[in-house]
Amino acid sequence: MDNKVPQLNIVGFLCNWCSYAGADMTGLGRNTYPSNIKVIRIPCTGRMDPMMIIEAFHNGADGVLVSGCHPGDCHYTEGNYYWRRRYPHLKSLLEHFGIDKRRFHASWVSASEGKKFAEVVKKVTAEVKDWRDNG
Amino acid sequence: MAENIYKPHLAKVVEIKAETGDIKSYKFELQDPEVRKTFTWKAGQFLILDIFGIGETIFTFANPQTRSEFVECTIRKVGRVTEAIHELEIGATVGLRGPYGNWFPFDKWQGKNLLYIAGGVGLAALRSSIEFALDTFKDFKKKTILYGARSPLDICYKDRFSDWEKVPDTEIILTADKGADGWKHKVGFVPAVLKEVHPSPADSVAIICGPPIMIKFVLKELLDLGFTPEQIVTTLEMRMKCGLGKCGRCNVKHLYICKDGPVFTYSQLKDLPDEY
Amino acid sequence: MDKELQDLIKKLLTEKKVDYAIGYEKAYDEFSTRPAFVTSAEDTARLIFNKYCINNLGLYLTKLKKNKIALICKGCDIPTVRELVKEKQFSRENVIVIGAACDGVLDKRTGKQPEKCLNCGVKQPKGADFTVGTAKDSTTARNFNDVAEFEKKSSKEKMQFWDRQFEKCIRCYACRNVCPVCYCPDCFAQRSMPEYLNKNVDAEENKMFHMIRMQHVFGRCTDCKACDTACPVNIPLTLLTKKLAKDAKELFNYESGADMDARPPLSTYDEDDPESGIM
Amino acid sequence: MAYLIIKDDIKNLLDELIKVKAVFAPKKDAEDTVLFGKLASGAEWYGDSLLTHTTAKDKVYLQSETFFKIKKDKNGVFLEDPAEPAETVIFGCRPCDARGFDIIGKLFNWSGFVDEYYTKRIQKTTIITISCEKPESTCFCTSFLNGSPVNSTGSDLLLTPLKEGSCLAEAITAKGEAIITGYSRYFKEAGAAEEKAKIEFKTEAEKKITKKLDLPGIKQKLDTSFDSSYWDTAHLPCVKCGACTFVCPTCYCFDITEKAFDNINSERVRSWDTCMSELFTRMAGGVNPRIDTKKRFRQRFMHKFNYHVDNFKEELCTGCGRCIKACPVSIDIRSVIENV
Repeated sequence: MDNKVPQLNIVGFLCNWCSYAGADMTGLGRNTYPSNIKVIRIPCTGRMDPMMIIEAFHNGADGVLVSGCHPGDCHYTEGNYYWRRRYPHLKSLLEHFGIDKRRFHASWVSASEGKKFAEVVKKVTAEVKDWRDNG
Repeated sequence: MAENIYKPHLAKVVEIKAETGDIKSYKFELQDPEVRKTFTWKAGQFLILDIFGIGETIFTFANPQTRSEFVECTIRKVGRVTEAIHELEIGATVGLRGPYGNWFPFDKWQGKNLLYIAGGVGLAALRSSIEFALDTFKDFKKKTILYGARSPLDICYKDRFSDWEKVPDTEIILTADKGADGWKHKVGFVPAVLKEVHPSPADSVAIICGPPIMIKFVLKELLDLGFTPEQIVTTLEMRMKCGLGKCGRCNVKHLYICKDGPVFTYSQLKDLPDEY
Repeated sequence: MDKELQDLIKKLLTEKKVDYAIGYEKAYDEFSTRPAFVTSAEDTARLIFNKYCINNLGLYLTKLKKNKIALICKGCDIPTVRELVKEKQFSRENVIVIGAACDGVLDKRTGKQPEKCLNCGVKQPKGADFTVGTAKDSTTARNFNDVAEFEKKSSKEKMQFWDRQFEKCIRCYACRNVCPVCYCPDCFAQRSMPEYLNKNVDAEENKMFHMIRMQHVFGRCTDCKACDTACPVNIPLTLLTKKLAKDAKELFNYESGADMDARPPLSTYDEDDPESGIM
Repeated sequence: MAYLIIKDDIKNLLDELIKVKAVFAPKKDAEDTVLFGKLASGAEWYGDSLLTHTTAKDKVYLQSETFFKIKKDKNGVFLEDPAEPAETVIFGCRPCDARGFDIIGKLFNWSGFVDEYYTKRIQKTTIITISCEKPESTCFCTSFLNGSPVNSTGSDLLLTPLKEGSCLAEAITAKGEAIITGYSRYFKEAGAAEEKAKIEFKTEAEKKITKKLDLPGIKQKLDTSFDSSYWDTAHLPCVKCGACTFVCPTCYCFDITEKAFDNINSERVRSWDTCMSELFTRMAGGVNPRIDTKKRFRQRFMHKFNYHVDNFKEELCTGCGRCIKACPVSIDIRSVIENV
């Protein structure tokens, strides 16, 4: 896709049931998003081990996006509620360690929201780019 | 300066053979013809096998110096490195360094009866010794191999036994902890079978390798049979990293298993603290 | 006070109420103490309590799970006991908490009182089974001013600060091993399948270790400063543990080791939780 | 032949050395941690503390040393040696640290195997030691054979501060000699009075070390106390971290691991390891001969004061006392071995 920002790596952890399907839907709907994002499918945002996010930053990711089902729509009923608690804490802790808040994001994208997924990725990429360019 | 002791020689996997569900045998060929000539070892020594990108681990040479066309190892899948080894394909490049440690004192065993007692993958550590003894069979009297595994399916080196048995004065006794249909050999734990076989300690050496619990009971049985501690030889396994007596982890008392072992007589081990 | 303490423990040991009493004894000089494990009444004479008793003895509860223990705790160590009981690592019946009134301890490295002692509300221990001595609480309350000050830095400055700190780290794991709530028998740091952390010691690897450890003790860390005082190269880990306490308080209104009935913040949820900027 | 150097000239000497070599000396940072760091100028040297928090060991025996780089692709495996070590000066370590290099060096050249990485580095390293004026309560170097606050084993150049603002400089090896001849304008010949002052210095300093261990007696005692019930309780306070071993100038145990960057590139790395760690002896199958915390605790003391003596006729300890200070629970190595 042509709107890729050079040399920018974003890891996207997408929940199998909503956001991963949503990302598929993006393509079907002919929406485009920057291909800086590298997608890793996870079972559920509730399964999103913070270690993996830290590992991603450690291994050189410029940004990380975690995306799952909207609250109330979790395939496992409550996984994303746990994630909704983990996210602010993790973001705050990472920021304390010097990982800028523009580098770590989360979103709710359902299987039908292909367009929203494209928007989210665009926004995340822009934020990460802003961090890289403007410090 | 002398050769770098931590740098491996490159070698290629030339043959892979599945022995059991989680044990495979490998043949490695050293790439450098010069190294192939100088890389020699003695039965009982070990080498460090290097899987590039994963790490190093210690294995005993499975083949003796009398059959040294290739370097052979028999490896059970237990950890990270061994798992990677099991995924190797023919032609893959690995690293070898060694040989390290001491060897079986065959010169002291001339003219004696040899009794090999092995359990599970422990046979791999004794294979070099067994095959050396068979290749130089005239130097020894009777050679008995008592080998046990959990089940008939877990028996290693099945296809080698017929060749081994052809050597004069050689007897192979197989046992499985649990039998199965078509199993024509003994059923029962190794120590029990040992008691049943009742070998004479006269002019004999017993060489053991296997899981710690087997070794413990076999030792007891052998002592009951009248074997003296000097007549019992075993080869130890420890976590090792360097193979050179430097990294410190195989240190038991003032000995380093990698440098002063791995072959010990029971009379040596008796005096060591129980930390191996 | 030492006498009172010794007599109490003597009594507990003689009456066989406990197998072990864990307290403090003099270490290599007058300015240092070390944990002492006392099993007989005759042995209690070596127990002391003074301003050099900096260790948090709650650490040993998870190591002596099967025993009945009398544990000498400063006011700030008692939350550790509660937290471990709450995490079902130790049953409350098996531990007799002896609160020792404390006028603040001295950090053996600096010879000064750490910040936690200057703003301490538990100099007179709360929630102990027995209390020895009396002490007056600080006039100033515990606060997060120093963390808030650090938070004002830019992310680049923070990164540089921690890079310099973790450059020093020798990964001896003293911080992890003295941490009462770091009791996992198989720490992620030593797992090989999958391997999260390489043995290779450099600032980046070290930083990752500390990040993951801090994440793992979130909502469980009682901010006891054991890791901070244990560090042989003086990495100010208190900046991190205090941040955890601050976040738990601000994000989830939770304080580790305080309320026995409150659910740990990450093991529960509320359908009405805020969205916290999730897109 | 001994020389004198004025204390103020030391900084000038450092400045000149920095121009040609990597100079490591004690540096103090914002958290009051004093560590051996690379000097950018002589003024950075912090000479007021007795001991640095960690030893200078890691400048020669790196905490993580790359053995070689590995490139594995479809054309095969290629091993690339690391860059040659640079000329290095370790300035301002103490006699106990310097003796540590001597002890580790013997180990790395032991049993017919020469450790290339250590040997190359130590050959390119000049160790300038400063005698200890004010030993602390944790010091016990005088317990060892020839151990003293002015001991020169392992050093290339020994500086002993004398009263009149100058230091007595004694070259121990050719490398130390080279410093004196190469920068001769800072050194002037010392006389008999200064030599005598050094003897006084030694007596004064040694007086301050009150703890003296009977090491041959301890070695003998340890021979028979492997099964002593002392170990059952002595290990209880120990938390099994590796602080004591990592700050020790003589602890040498290591691990060899792989650091993989991706599927093609990786590095073989040697890192320090500690006998206090459960992983140290755990085998892949899960069997661990020293799974007990007691056994690991005992191993450290037995290795240092018994096993190593059997092999090398000297203890694996120099009496610097760092482990006592670094220990989070203040375990005193001296009292442990004395009380067995």
